[in-house]
Amino acid sequence: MAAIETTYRDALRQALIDAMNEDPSVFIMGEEVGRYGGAYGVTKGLLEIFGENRVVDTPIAEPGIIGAAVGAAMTGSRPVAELMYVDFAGLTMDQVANQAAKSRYMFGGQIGVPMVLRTQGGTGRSGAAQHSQSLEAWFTHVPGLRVVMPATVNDAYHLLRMALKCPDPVIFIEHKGLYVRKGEMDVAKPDGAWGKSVIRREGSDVTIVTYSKMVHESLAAAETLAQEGVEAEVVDIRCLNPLDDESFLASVMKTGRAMVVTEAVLTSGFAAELSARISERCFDYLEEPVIRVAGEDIPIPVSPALERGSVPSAQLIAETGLWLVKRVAPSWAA
Amino acid sequence: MAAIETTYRDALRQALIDAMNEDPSVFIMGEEVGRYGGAYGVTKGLLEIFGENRVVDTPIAEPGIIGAAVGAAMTGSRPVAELMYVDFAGLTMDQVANQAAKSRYMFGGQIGVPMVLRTQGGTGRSGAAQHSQSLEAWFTHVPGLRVVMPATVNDAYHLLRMALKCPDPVIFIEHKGLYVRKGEMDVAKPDGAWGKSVIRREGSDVTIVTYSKMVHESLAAAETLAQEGVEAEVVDIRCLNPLDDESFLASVMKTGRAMVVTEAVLTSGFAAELSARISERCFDYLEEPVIRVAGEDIPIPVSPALERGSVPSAQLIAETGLWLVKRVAPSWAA
Amino acid sequence: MATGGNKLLLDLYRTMRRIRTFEERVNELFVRGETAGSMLHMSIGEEAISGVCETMEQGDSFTTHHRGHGIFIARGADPNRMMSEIAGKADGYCSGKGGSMHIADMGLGALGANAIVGGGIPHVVGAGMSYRNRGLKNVSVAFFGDGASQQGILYEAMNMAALWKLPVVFCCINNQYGMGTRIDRAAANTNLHERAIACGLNGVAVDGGDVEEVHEASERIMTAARNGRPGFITLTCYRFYGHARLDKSPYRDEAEEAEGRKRDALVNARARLIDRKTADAASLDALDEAAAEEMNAAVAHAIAALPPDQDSMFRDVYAEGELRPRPLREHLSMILGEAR
Amino acid sequence: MATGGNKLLLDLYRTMRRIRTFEERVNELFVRGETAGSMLHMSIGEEAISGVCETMEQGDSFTTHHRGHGIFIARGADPNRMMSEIAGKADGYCSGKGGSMHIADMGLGALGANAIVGGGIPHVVGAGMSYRNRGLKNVSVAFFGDGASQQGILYEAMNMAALWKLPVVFCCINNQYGMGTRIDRAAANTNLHERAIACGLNGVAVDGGDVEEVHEASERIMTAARNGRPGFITLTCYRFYGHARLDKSPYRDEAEEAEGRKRDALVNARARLIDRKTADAASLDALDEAAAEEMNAAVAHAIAALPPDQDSMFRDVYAEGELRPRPLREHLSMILGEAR
Ligand SMILES: Cc1ncc(C[n+]2csc(CCOP(=O)(O)OP(=O)(O)O)c2C)c(N)n1
Ligand SMILES: Cc1ncc(C[n+]2csc(CCOP(=O)(O)OP(=O)(O)O)c2C)c(N)n1
Ligand SMILES: [Mg+2]
Ligand SMILES: [Mg+2]
Repeated sequence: MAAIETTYRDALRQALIDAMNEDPSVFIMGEEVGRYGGAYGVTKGLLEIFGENRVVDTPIAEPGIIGAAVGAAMTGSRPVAELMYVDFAGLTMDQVANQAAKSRYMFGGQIGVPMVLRTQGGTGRSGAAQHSQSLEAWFTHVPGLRVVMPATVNDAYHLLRMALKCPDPVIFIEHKGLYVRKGEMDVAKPDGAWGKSVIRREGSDVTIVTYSKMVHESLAAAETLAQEGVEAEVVDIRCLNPLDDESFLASVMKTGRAMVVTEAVLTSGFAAELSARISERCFDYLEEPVIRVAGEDIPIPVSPALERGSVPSAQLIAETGLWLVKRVAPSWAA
Repeated sequence: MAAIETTYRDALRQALIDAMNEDPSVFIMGEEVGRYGGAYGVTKGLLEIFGENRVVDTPIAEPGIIGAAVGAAMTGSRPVAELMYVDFAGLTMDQVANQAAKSRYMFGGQIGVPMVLRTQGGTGRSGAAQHSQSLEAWFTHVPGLRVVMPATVNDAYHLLRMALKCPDPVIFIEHKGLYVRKGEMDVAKPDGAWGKSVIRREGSDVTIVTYSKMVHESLAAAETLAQEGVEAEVVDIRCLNPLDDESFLASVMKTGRAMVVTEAVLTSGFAAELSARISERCFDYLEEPVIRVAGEDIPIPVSPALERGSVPSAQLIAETGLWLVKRVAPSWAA
Repeated sequence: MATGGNKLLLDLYRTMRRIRTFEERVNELFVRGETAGSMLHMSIGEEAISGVCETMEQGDSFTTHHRGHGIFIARGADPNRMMSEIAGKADGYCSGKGGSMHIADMGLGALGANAIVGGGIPHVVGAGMSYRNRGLKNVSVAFFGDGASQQGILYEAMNMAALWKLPVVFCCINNQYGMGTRIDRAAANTNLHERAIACGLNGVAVDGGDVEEVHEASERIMTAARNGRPGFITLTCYRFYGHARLDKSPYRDEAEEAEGRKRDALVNARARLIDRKTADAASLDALDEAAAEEMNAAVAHAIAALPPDQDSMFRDVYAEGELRPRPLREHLSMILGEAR
Repeated sequence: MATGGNKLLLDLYRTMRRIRTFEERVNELFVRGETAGSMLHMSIGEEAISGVCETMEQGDSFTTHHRGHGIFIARGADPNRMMSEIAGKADGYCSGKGGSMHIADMGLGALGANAIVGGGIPHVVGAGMSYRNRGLKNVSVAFFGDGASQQGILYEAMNMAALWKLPVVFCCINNQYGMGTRIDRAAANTNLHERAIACGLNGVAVDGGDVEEVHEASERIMTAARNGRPGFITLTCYRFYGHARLDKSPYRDEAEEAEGRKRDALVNARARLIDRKTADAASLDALDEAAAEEMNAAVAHAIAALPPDQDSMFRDVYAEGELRPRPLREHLSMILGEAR
């Protein structure tokens, strides 16, 4: 089958359909995944295809939903539990971090928990403080979990398919701002191997390490930078933990400069881990400190202008990159 | 009043007693805080002094307990909610991160949530994967929270007293391995100001940035290092977020070398934030990369030997420090 | 008949009309592209909640869910500041930081609207503890939906309230739906108050089509709560429109909707007022007109109001005078600025 | 009389004796300094749980709380591997990683013991979904304590089980205490099964002093669950000793303890067996002796067993063949090793 143009949302849906056709143990559960078709429409039409036992509308009870998924995964099923917003993760962290993540270890390898927790995060809809967060760092700090955040349409498909073959619990975080994004999907050709980073753009002057929607902001910034004679290499890490660090470390060794770009609030975010690893391993190669461009250390405000201003934009990334590489002061410091 | 020798546990209790005597709006709630006296004995005897309305034994219902504390804090009380183990935080992260932390902001400054969440973490009792964690990084990633982790007896007293005067929610994390630790308490003399780091030992060769129990492991390591001619400066950051970074940055600028020591698992832990900040701001001063010495990226095993081996020891810190400063290969790499 | 008689009914009618008109204007604000986003949850069909609010007193507090506009209006909130907040403007209740789902007014005891289903429920337990500890005779009320009744935290909160005999009322607005899920597909036992009774509460179900019944039952429950017997009210009603502004409810059929919308406390109250000759149609029309004017003004106000300035983003993360977060650009300047 | 008659009672007596003796030996292991830590929760007084376990079938699954030793033994677990695990040894059920609070035996359908109060409860809902989806006639049982009955997640799980008519049983071992808190200071309504009924379950309370009653009621509940009517059993008993090994229960008085310990299913069963002439004292003594020998051997086994090797720490974080975490020393070597 050749590549087709589709959306991130439809690619996700196709991945679910293909996985469910291939593997009868896969089922979906979550709030509004059935009749409603998912809060962002990802599971639209699946109830009609697969029926009520495999597309399960649940009560509003996030701890129970994730807990049920854990039990299902322990007993031969491969559940896809949908958490409508990653902002609700706080209700589920016990089931995620103490149950799903630790069962294999705690029980000495007897029990696996092959479940996928699908959720979405990020700003862009004026959802305010409780519907706009980027909380991947809570999950990346939990050994036993795999944390995956697709940026492209093709990855939406392939990473979800791979997640549904993974023997360990996968936290699969989509971005609400990407659902309608169009791109190529080739079901025969993944962007890269499971667990591995992908270089989205090559460049020799600075390495931008990023994931999810910020890949696109970074690529846009890279275009701006190119006009100024700066070639940025953009690495999409895709799978945050366990982390394939070799690829971006090699890139930084080549370029000598690194920026880490995330939407999550700066302090204690995953950007810190990426920054620390680069500084640790590329110390002798770095011409400048590793720069983090991340969300402001604030809850997300509802006002659209404030919301936009609270997370990195292509412009901010580009200006910072230019400062880093060419010592050109940015608009705000000029 | 002069300094007296007491334990970390008793200093905490004294802080609660003094605060409750001073401020009638302070009350304690949590599992087993009353008749039982607290799982680790911190609240022993308080029920007898202050009665059932101010020392409230709760049902086992962590989300509800923290939620009730939020409501109490919004209505003129200053609750101290005890979460028996920080490992149970996963049950409460919604109330902590979406409610306590964000209310002031989300409601435009109208409502404060002056509550203290007292809890304890860390290894040392063969509590296994669900009773031994160090989860401060979940909290430090939430704007609106203050995160405090006392290492010394005097700080146990003073930081808790200060937390009980703070207008914002404070996550106060004790260490189960410190309760019986003895030290000086001087109720008239805090180790340092609220929010500020304290230098526990001066040195010129390497800066160790740390907190909680690892302060003591680091100080022990510093003694070993001193015997090898390496003088380590040990900075106890005490208040993790918002973070007083100036003091340890100044120290690193002086020594040119830095180690960050935490008990929490390495990946995406608070050590990454400390490391990133140091590398960002001290880039031109660093002779070597910032080194993180942290817990292994695994759930905590029950076997006492494995448990001990999974977190940093004074020996590991010292060997790493010697490697960093003097290029002496450590036992495991020799 | 409501304990307050016809005069009360007229008051409740006015409140209910103001709520409905407010919600209609929110809709209009959205259509004009002036709201902060589309996460707007209208409470049309739930106006009988006014009967509960009426039984609350000065100093009582409450928390609401995401569908809280009507409750705020019934408790006396300023439509201008509400509408401004919904538009994300600087003079809104939350300075443009909260929006529709987070309106709060501490002056009215409004501890805030919550966008986490069930998130505000346990707060009333703590409020009840505050009142008890300080010897105040106040009640704290949690308003939430039928969907929230499946969240475990409700049971934790109900048990604590019952155990400690706190002045607390749980008010479940059973509009039959949590998004696209009808209550019978969410709860095994749809008599939600029975669960509350089993947890030790004083529980009743009332007809949300009849504001007088709501008021009367609520008065009983509220008085008992004030005296240490916490309660639970299920108000049975129907969500007239979609879940949020963009939802057209394709998951339910028209017949059901038509039937559901018959349970209309506003229409019923109007008929009764005329029937009992407390008011004639003309005077009620005048009252409706006044509500329309008030809410039109709120829309105009919100549109004219200024957006918050960018720097306000960094305020109110921590208390005034406490640390404010270091803006990213400041942080970057420290790293890359002149010094280097 | 139990549905299985006197032969069954004898079997149950043997199981109950094995449980009690096992727990006594755990205590001994602790006193000898051979346990991994002191978080040891003994189930003495709760042996009638054997009556529930007896009604489970091959292929049924279960989760337990932190006080699960007795349940594992009743379901057929190997005391040697249990004791080794409690000692943190390599040949324990969890390779010395889990300990007393995390024993699991997938071969017996044991989905694992949980140290988070309430943590294992929702897992049975998912297990029930697995069985339903695959057309299996199995049941999944959640065992937990009275203290866990105040955790919200129980209500979420009960509602889902009832709503979807899953083959699930919730079994609450009401030993009257959650640590130092007696049930009447934790729950407003201490008839816990009433809450389950209000959530739509098939709920009963049984006397944990009478293993035959437990067995009989359990058979009914279990059969109904197997046929799509999920159930709830409260087994009323008494926690004979402290919460965990180091707790001396200073918060309760001796009179209460003496009274509580009268509810002893083991003593009652013995008396009945003799009474009914199913067995004489001598044969029961012999049986007790066999249990003692078995459990002494388990202690000896655990003490002699080897501790896990340090490298095993990095295994089983992820599945075999998948990435294993990079050990810190390896990471440090990459940064500070020869390369630099
Ligand atoms: C914890 C949580 N889960 C899910 C959602 C998404 N959500 C928002 S409103 C809603 C339905 C709530 O139904 P109900 O409680 O009946 O209130 P209603 O919308 O009918 O007023 C859902 C599922 C949320 N905001 N928070
Ligand atoms: C979520 C959580 N909260 C608190 C604890 C601490 N804790 C361990 S056992 C226990 C009491 C549990 O009581 P119950 O459910 O009745 O079980 P029992 O110990 O009586 O068997 C408590 C509070 C815990 N392990 N997990
Ligand atoms: Mg509803
Ligand atoms: Mg108990």
